[in-house]
Amino acid sequence: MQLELSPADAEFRGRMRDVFTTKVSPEIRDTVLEGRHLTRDQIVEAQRTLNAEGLAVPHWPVEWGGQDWTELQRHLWHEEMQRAGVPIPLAFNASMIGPVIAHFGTQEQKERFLPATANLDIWWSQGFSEPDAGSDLASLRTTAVRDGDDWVVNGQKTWTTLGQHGDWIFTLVRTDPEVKKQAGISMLLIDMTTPGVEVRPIELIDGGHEVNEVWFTDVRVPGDLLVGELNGGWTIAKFLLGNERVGVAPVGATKRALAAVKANAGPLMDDPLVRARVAELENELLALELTALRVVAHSSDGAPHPASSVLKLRGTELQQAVSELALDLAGPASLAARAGDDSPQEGWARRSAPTYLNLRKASIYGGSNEIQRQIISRTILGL
Amino acid sequence: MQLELSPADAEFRGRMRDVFTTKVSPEIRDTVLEGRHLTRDQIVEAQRTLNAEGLAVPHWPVEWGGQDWTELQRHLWHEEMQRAGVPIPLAFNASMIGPVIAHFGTQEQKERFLPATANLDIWWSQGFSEPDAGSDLASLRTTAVRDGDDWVVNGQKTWTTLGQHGDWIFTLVRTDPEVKKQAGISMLLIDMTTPGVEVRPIELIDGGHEVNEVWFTDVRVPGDLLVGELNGGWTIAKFLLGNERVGVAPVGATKRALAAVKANAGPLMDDPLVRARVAELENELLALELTALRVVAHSSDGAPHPASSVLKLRGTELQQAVSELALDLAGPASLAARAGDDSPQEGWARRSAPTYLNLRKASIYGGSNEIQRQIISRTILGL
Amino acid sequence: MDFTYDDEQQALREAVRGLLATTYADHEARRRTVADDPGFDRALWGRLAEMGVLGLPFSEADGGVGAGPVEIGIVCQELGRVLAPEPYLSAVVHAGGLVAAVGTAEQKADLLGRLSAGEIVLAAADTSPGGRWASRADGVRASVSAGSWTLDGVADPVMGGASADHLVVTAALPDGGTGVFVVDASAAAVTGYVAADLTRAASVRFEASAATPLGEPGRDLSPSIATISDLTRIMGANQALGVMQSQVRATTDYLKSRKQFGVTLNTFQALTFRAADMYVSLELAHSTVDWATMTIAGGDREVVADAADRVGLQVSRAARHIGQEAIQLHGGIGMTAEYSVGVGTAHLTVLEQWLGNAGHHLTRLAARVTDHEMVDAI
Amino acid sequence: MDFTYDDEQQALREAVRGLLATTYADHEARRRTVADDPGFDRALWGRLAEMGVLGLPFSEADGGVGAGPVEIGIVCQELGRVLAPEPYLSAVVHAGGLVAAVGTAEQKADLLGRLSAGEIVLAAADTSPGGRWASRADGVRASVSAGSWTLDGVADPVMGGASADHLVVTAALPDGGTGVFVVDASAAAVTGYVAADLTRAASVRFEASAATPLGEPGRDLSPSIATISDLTRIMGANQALGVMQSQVRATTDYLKSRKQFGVTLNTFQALTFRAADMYVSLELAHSTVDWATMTIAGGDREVVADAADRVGLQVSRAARHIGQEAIQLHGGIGMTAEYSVGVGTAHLTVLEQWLGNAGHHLTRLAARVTDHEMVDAI
Repeated sequence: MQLELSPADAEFRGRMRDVFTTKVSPEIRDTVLEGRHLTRDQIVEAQRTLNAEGLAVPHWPVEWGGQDWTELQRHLWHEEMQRAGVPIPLAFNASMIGPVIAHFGTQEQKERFLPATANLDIWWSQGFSEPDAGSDLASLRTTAVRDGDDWVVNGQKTWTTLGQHGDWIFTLVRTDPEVKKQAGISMLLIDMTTPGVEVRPIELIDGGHEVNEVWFTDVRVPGDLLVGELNGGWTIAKFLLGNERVGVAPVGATKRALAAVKANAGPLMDDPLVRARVAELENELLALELTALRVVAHSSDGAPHPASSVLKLRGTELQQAVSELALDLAGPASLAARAGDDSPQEGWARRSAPTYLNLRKASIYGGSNEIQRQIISRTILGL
Repeated sequence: MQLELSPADAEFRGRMRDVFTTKVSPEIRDTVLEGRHLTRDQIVEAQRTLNAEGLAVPHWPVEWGGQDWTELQRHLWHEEMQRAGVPIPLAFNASMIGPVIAHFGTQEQKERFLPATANLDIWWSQGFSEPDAGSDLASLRTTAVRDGDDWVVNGQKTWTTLGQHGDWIFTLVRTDPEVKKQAGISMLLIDMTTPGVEVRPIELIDGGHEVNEVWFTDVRVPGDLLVGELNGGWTIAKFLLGNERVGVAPVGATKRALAAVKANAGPLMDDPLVRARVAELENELLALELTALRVVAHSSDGAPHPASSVLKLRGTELQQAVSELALDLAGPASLAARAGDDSPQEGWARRSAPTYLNLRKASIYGGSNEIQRQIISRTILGL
Repeated sequence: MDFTYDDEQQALREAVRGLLATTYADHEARRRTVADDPGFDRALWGRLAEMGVLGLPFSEADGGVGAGPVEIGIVCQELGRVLAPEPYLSAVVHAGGLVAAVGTAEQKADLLGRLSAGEIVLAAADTSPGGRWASRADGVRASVSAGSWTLDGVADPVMGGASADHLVVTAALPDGGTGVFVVDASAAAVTGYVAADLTRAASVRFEASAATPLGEPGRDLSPSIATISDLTRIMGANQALGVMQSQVRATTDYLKSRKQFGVTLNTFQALTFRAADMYVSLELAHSTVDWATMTIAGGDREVVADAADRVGLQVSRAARHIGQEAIQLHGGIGMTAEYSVGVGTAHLTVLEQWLGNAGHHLTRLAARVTDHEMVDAI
Repeated sequence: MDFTYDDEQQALREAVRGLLATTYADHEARRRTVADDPGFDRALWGRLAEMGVLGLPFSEADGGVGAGPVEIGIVCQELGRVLAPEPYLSAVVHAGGLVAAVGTAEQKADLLGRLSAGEIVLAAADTSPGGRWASRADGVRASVSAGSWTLDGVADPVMGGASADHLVVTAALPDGGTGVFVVDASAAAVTGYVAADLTRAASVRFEASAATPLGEPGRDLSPSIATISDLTRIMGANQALGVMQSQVRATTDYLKSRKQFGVTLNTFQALTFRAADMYVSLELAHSTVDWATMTIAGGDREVVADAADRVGLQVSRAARHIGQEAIQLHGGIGMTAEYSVGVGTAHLTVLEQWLGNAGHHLTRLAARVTDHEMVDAI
């Protein structure tokens, strides 16, 4: 047991901090640090900057741009990125489809897609959830039927985050309706410019356009865009969702959000009840960060530490709690959510209500907190 | 909608307050008000005092000592009793077996038992729970087998509150093992001095002796001590438990406990976090009291208001929360739980840890809070 | 002591509910209405006037109906049930309440008569940018010259401000204290915006804006301003109660009908128990709302101020709990503007931050906690 | 950065666990032990001495083993697992820690040598009746006359006080500041009692009791006293962690085996989800305990004081949550002294109120909250 970073890890952290704060454009970082929305172009620019430094996809195989880092180093990379206000590389590319193609894809698929995916030349969307298949993903109904060398896809996906920006979408489809529901699923890569693909926005309660419905009507997909084995999609989905869960606690970003609350609070920081709420949250975040470190320290053999399931659950709860504190400190100014830039209310205060409302999603998307509790009670506690 | 009591109800409340504060012995009331334990004799004395005033069993039929009161008046009676530190009439007598005998008993049973029950000449115990039949009461296994005019009872009951003081015990027994589990149950009244009845204490975590196991070994019970119909015990049990749930929120006692915390806190009441905790609890208690009033106001036709299920659930949570506050204010002095009367620590502080620990039972006994949530979700919400 | 509505009150509820259902039969109708200016339905506003709902709080002498607080509470609950964006709380309860409390007989007859008739809309401007629920004005200053009053400064947020014909403004008086003024909307720079719940608010800038003092010019009206804020807080709690009732109902219905893993969600006990806890919060809030509403009739300012803090705290806590759980138990659909539940949570958030959040009320209650031995309901 | 135990630490854990299992194979053994004086098992205490566990924190020069905080934490966790009533925290960590921190070389060699060997038991007397976790003594006053020191006043609670041979007492010095004194138990009036978790504590009255100053007579030792309290707080958190681990395990086992309504309790999702939440609290507390324990090695008093507050808050919250839920999910059996779970909750309660409760630590952290931008783990 030892608290300090080794000299090598300390040097590594310093290098990360240096790259993030000197190579990524200050405009982009300020946008993140102030909680404003990034444009598509800013997200692309940031990822390309990281990719040029070899820091966009460190957890990929080395031959496709990955880094031979320890789990702790990956954690430091992730935390320092958040701390510096650098946008995390697009999860759909870096954490989801990239590792899937690297693991399950053909050599041709790897060469065609991986470099472009790492560099965000292709913006990937995720085609998993359907209106009647949310937490119960395996009951999906979008079909792909063989027609010559092609697949013909019909159906509807929903909650497709940032689908309005998507170039391609990795899609779970039912390729065998006769078998047990998990057994008849495959994964297809679909060019979103193909005729028959239609993206419709879903407006969220914070007024933002962040998720979409994606409709497929007789969409023809060439046969070489099947990933892995026919009807082997469920294995791929589990692989992908397993990766999604590692390191998902937004510790650094939430710490930064809490620090911003303190900085913005002004004389409200003299209120003992506000001070206590901040102190309690800081302590909870410390415990979360320490748990993340414990998890990475124990994960060096590749098997995730059981406590990793705690990270998403508690991480999103704290993210939400910090947004609630910001809302309460904003008070009436929080009403001016969609006022123009000439508003006399401060920016952080105006963003507080939309942020609070938007973050309700954190405990729903990416494996709801109910799913996390089920994983803990079944897998860890054996209940 | 009107907030004030009617003149008649205001006068009624004044009369209750008057009786409770002038007729009941000050030693007994002080014992209650300071949270100390009552002796058996004190409990008996208090109930006899109330019974002499016609105030021990107001919800019984008038011919057996009841009062023709409105639900609101019963509520006022109950609240004023708690406020004055008057011990509530023994629930096993006044709220449980008394109404059962009055409703289901034979004329002979009524004459034999009801006056003695109202006056606490008989101290009743409850023989319902068994080691493997807690929340799932209907799976009880204590048997009663017919032998001539008598029943022969064998089995074990547990969690028998104050069973060490009991003269008689009303007992659910299985009289027909062949039928569906609810259908083969009957209720017997059993004299606890009968050979074969053995009461064994269960020590609780606060060190108190408050519950017991009661063992029955070939206990002979005369046939005329069956209550209601043979194998009709489940109906009686539901009737009894239904009565138990009405007005169970210990609002007055909890308000008094919170007032005592404030009075005892001394300079700790200058701590803004303590003040906020007290203010929050006072507000929650107000909401609970108002809900109790709403329930009685709507219950005048006899059908309980749906919100009544809220009372036990929230009432016990608040009772526990107030005990937790007292514990935290006591601090290190709370360790001196079993110190003698010569202890330099204040009495309320010494009692705080045992009280806190003891009140954990409040959300378990008398229909656990999980059972209450089930009632709400099924019966009220239809889930 | 009586927590039941009489027949007339029941009839009022049914009438208001019926009228609102003609406009807001479903959430899509509300969504369409808030998407366009003025952000509410003027036709419905007119029918509310015809029904006497807009004049409910005001005396018959002033063109109103002279109903009591319970009746106003019923209307607010019904508005909340359907998330009606009509500016009833801001125009009638708050701004109209200020006029009724401090205006001269002529001012009341004029402004309240036209307000009750649906001819004009009022908005109360009493909050400065970054300000927090104070009855002492600090963002707008009043000046007088040769008997003519003018205002300078900024008020924001002004709920319903962009569609108001007249603004009822609290402003710092030259000799101290706070007065209340009526300003023609055309005399101020009004910048409307969409609030976090899609209803409308505005930023209002006064620059030597001509203003008419309500009541005796130059008199400090802080106590009346505070009382009207308390009344508005209590009526806002009624509106929040209506929202929460709808959310609990919608969540229950959803759990019964939505299938996952081949069964309806009410098969999952972890979810049904959470619905039960929502019901507990709802009923406790309901009792407190009824109580606070009833305290108004007693006419004791301090009692009403205390009730406003208590119901403000209770309803804010309940709104967080119910609003958050309603979204969570719905899952993704709860996040969308197409569905009422999440928008209801946005509306609860706005009501709370507009009228006083939990921390605000708790701090005030904590300051008084040693003034009494215990809090008694009756 | 490393959160894993090395092989020697693992071996220590197994050895201590094995030894404790010989005495506390089940809860009934613990129950029998606390029922009689002295409230712990002297034979076990002797074997802990033989194993070197009692001398773990002290230097070899003083007759100890010279191990680090991680090793002491392991011992405390194992004691907590079985709710061992042995006065390790009070005698070794707290009282022994005070001697080690402020005693002269001779005093350390004498007292710590005998403590490590199991020949004497010490108890720390640093709390006055009604007092609350302060390093400045206010209940006991020291006087000096002709080079002889005496103490007057009352200390209560003194954990393990009734079975201590010597009391290590903090007392107000004649010229200000707080000193630390050793008092022979026979020189004070010691009234033992049973604490809320069935372990033993005492009320100690000093009346011109002969006392030996530890270290330089008359010197203010407040900083060292505070640091040893912080260390004891952290080790108490280790002990609480052991308790909570046992409670989560017992609750999980119970849910798997206990039947109601014809099925085991783990069929009820509302219960298994609550068990999951207990696990979350446990793991977060675990991480914080490990971290706080590791900060000690750095030797920076302020860092350790901060860590003590942070782990004190985190573990107090977790102990309330886990201790309460463990009883609730067990139902009636959790309320009985015959079963370990409820007694574990009593023990957690005592650890918290003895060493510093959540409110205490939160107040201290809140006072410092604007001193930093954010709290970093490394």
